[in-house]
Amino acid sequence: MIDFAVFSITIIAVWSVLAISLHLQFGLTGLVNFGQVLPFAVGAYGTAFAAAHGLPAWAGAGIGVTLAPLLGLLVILPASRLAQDYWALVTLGAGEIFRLTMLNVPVIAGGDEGTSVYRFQNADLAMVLALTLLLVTLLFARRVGASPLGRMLRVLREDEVLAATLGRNPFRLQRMVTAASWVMAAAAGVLYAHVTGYISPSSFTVLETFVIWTAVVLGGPSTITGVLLGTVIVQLTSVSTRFVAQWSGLPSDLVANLRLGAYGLVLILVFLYRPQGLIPERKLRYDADRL
Amino acid sequence: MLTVCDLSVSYGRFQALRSVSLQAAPGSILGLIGPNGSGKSTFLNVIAGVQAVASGEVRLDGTLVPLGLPERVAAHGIGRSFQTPRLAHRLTVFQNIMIGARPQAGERLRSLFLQPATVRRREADIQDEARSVLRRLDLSHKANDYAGMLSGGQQKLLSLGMLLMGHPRVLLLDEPAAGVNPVLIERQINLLKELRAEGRIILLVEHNMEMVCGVCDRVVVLDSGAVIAEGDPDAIRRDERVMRSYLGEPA
Amino acid sequence: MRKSLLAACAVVLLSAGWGETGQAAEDAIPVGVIANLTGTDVQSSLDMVHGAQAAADKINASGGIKGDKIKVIVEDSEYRPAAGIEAATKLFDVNKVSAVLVFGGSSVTLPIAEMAQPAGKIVLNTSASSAKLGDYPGTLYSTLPLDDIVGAQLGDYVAKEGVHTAVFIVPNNTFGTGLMDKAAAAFTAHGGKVLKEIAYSEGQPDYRADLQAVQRLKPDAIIGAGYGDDTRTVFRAARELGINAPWYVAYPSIFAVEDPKWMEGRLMGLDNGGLDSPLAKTLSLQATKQYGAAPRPNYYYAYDAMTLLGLAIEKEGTTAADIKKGLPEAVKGYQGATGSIDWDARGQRINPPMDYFVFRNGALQPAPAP
Amino acid sequence: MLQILINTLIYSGEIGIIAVGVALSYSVLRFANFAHIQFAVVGAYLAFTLNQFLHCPLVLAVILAAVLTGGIAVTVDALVFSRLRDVTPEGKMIVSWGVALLLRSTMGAIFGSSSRVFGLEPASLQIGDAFFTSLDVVVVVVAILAMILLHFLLYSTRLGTALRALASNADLAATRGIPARRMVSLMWFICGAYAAIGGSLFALESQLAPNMDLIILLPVFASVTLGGLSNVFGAALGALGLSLAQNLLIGVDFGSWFSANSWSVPTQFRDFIAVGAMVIILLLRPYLARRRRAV
Repeated sequence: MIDFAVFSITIIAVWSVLAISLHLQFGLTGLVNFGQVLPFAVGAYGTAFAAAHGLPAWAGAGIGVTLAPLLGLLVILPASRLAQDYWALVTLGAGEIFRLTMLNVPVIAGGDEGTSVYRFQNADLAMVLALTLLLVTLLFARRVGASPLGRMLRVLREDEVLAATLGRNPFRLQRMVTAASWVMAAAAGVLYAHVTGYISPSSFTVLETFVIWTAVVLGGPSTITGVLLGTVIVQLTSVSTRFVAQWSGLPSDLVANLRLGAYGLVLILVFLYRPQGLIPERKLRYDADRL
Repeated sequence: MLTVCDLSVSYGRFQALRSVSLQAAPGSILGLIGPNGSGKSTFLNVIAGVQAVASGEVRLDGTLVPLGLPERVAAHGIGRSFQTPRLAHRLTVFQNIMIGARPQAGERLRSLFLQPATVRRREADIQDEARSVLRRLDLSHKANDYAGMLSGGQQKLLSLGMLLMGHPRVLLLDEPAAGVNPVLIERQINLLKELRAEGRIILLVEHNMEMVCGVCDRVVVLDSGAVIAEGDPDAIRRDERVMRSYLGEPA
Repeated sequence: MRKSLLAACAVVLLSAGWGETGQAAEDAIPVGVIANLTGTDVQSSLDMVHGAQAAADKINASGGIKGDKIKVIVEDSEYRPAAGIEAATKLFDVNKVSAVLVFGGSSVTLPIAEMAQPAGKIVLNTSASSAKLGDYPGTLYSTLPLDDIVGAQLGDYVAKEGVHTAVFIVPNNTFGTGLMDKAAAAFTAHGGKVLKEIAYSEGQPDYRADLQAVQRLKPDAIIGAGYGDDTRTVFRAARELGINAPWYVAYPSIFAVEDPKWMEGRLMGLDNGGLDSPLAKTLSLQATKQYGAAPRPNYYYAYDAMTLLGLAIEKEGTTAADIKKGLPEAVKGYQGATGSIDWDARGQRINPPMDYFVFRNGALQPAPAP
Repeated sequence: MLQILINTLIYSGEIGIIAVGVALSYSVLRFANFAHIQFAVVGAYLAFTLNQFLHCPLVLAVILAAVLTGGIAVTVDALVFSRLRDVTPEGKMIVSWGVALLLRSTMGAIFGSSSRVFGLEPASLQIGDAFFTSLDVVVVVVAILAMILLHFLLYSTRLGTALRALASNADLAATRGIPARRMVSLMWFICGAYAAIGGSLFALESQLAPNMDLIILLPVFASVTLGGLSNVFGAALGALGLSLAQNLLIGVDFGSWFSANSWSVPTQFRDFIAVGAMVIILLLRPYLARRRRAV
């Protein structure tokens, strides 16, 4: 049980980093990134590329973590002038383009077959690294969220024009958030690659993006506790369906389908009855009467 | 001195503004009136940079103000409020006031992580200033309410307060009195007079003639995107063309 | 409200989790089966599960292994590497299995082997055929021959049939392109000429665009691989485009023939042999009775894998190290549903019995070897 | 070349029927409706059930499936989207993914994850050196009829006028006394029905699987984007253009232009073309829009 728990915690930590990255983009800034899996995949594929071409692991991590924010800027550069639902389509498409490229150009990292990368032999070490990464991103996101910057990002979420007439450059802020959060997601990707030891395109489909979205929307996109709670619930549901299938005697494929359906239902119900998620944004109080 | 020269805007064949020119001196309130669709809001939008422009130029004390770039316009000390107030609805009144302050060290990642002390000091200053602005608006008791929960009149006051935090030299106000109760209108009038006394330039787009006549030093009348009259409020009241374009509105 | 919700979630998840570990029975030998119960190619995957179960049932019916019954635990891989690894971790750690039988393409099997190797566990491969799977000696054993073997055989076969020019048509995945590479190498080694290699995306409604080039090139033959309903659509496209070249394929039994009349005599291929053994026939009848349809070959590979595993456990013991020692012994002289199994030092099948088929009278008929 | 044109027509017919619904709902409700793709899958499954299990004649089965799917779409609107008035467009888009996931897994739970085929055996036809089947003809004819019917519905009936008024300005339409609620329901019905027809054609030509939405999704959204998102017949033209681009790139032998060796774009890049076109058009959109405004 211990090893499985360690593995599960590692995976949950990785997904939590992705969720925090989406929290910065969507929860704070209001950027609808339907290609959240892209920076994750870029991080993982940087590692895979290095492994496939005999480069050291740190080089792979470097490639992934640098390339992801650059791609992010490329995608957001013109897209920042688009309405959010267009940007959603652009990011969705960009993620798919990346996956299709990896699938159809085997020179990069093995095509459909994928590539083995160095795998952490010590599961505890992997968990500690994942938790460390989570802690770093968490502290970063918390510092940003509670700062004047976080306040201005929330203004951007509410009304870009307001931010502009107040003398801020919305695109600069959006670029900054994209770069920072895509670095996070890419780092998660690098770690994920070394945890699973194997990278292939089928790990980075549109569905992965929606697992992250479900978690973030369920927990409450605007708070860190919210997205963490959402991730834990979604990932534990995913893990526990294995046990539920055995325990209940229902066919596994039915249980797997029900699980996906449950994600869908969660998205719908949360928007209908609890649009702010399980943990809504906390009101920051100031003493206005002090002299 | 704010100088607007030959400002024209067109959408396809429709001319929203036809070479509008005007001047406003520091410590004065310039009223901008005209029937609906006469181009008043477009005029403010162009100066504030919210709207791309076809031709013309805007200068503040001789310096050219860039057009179509709201964030750069704001840096020149020009602030605009909107007819339907633009606010961050899911932030509190106090936070809304604070975001008006500029520049904020805490909005740059580098200072946020490398100069926390500077950030903290600036933040404390902003809070102090926000308190005084709230007192000036008489909104202190609403400080911790969400901006979206305020009444229309209070929202207008709030957006004025946001502007004040940026110490603008020019205030572009879009119908601050529309749909606002008389008590709050009175408070706004007093506030505008104070601001004039501080030497700011105020462009006031307003339908409420009582307010216009009460505070404006000069009034410009727009119709179909062109200036049709200009003068002191009393002269404008008597102008025949203005009466005609306002048709039915008591002059 | 929030707290109670959290508490409820925690209780449900934990009870589900711990409840399971409690009931791992002492006197049963757990064996893991990882199959994609969702995702692509579910039907073959289920056949594989049934095959493994049939072998376990047979062992259990005859009193188990030294009195202990085999307990089959099935986990879903969703045809995704991440879920496959999660399934394997759970089986190794929670259910304490020493060995898993894996169904799925190499994109699922390889990552599982990658993690089983350092963990010292055993993987029995019943469906993937990438030549890369040979890189895990002592960890991964296959009951079906890998692409390097079958591909080479296919290339030889086509060349010996007197074909000079050929076009390859395969699905764009590891199986398709891997087989294509090996077959093309063997084919060209015999002096054949490959005019074009087409790797089609799976699941498209129409492959006419893909096949148009073939119409122009007029090859002597088409060499192919593929499975499932996609192959039906590919055949239809070929028929509609008036491409009348014969098809030489690997594993014709997993192709879906679209128009039997048109296909008459036009589809030839080689398949892993041994399925005409009495044991395979009995199993086929049994499975048909139980599940309503004759099973696909993966059923027999899984059956053999489970039986070999049982033999190895009987010989040496239940730990992974025991099984590793026992498997090469168990396979000696074993006559399985897929014929006799010879393993090389890597634990991969060599000299597999090959059957040759031709499509006649609406079904695949045995054909003479070249 | 003729073959390329024929392939283009067939593929764009299948995609186009689905795409017009996405554009229609975008024009009225202003959000990208991902659930629409799933209506196509649901419709195809319904047609399959009616035809294979209840032994309806195929044509009747498809028509019934279209009506039923229309009903499902209306129900989805009543239960979910009509109650999300105040949610932002991106919020509705996220919810539409939720609906899609739910519908997909329902299909998976009922019909199993493995694929199904109708098992039709259409006749082969030939014009010159181009080949096609009787089913292809049916697909193209149905697609054209569906477009004509939609055009008639939108431009020659009072319902259509009302719907278009709603699309161009919802507030104004409300003041003119157009019953917005009923119009939106009608729109959902049309969308569901068209998606079902498109999905059934798709399934008839190939196969039926719960996850076939992922194969349809990208080309459909690419077509809709090419057509300008809220332009119904633009979406149909977008499907045509996209399909032509895909088939040309795959079908033309570029190698023969430069050398004796034949070389064309490998067919697996077909999806690539669709997604690439969508992203490029979206990225260029602000510049295109600005130019239009400046003129």
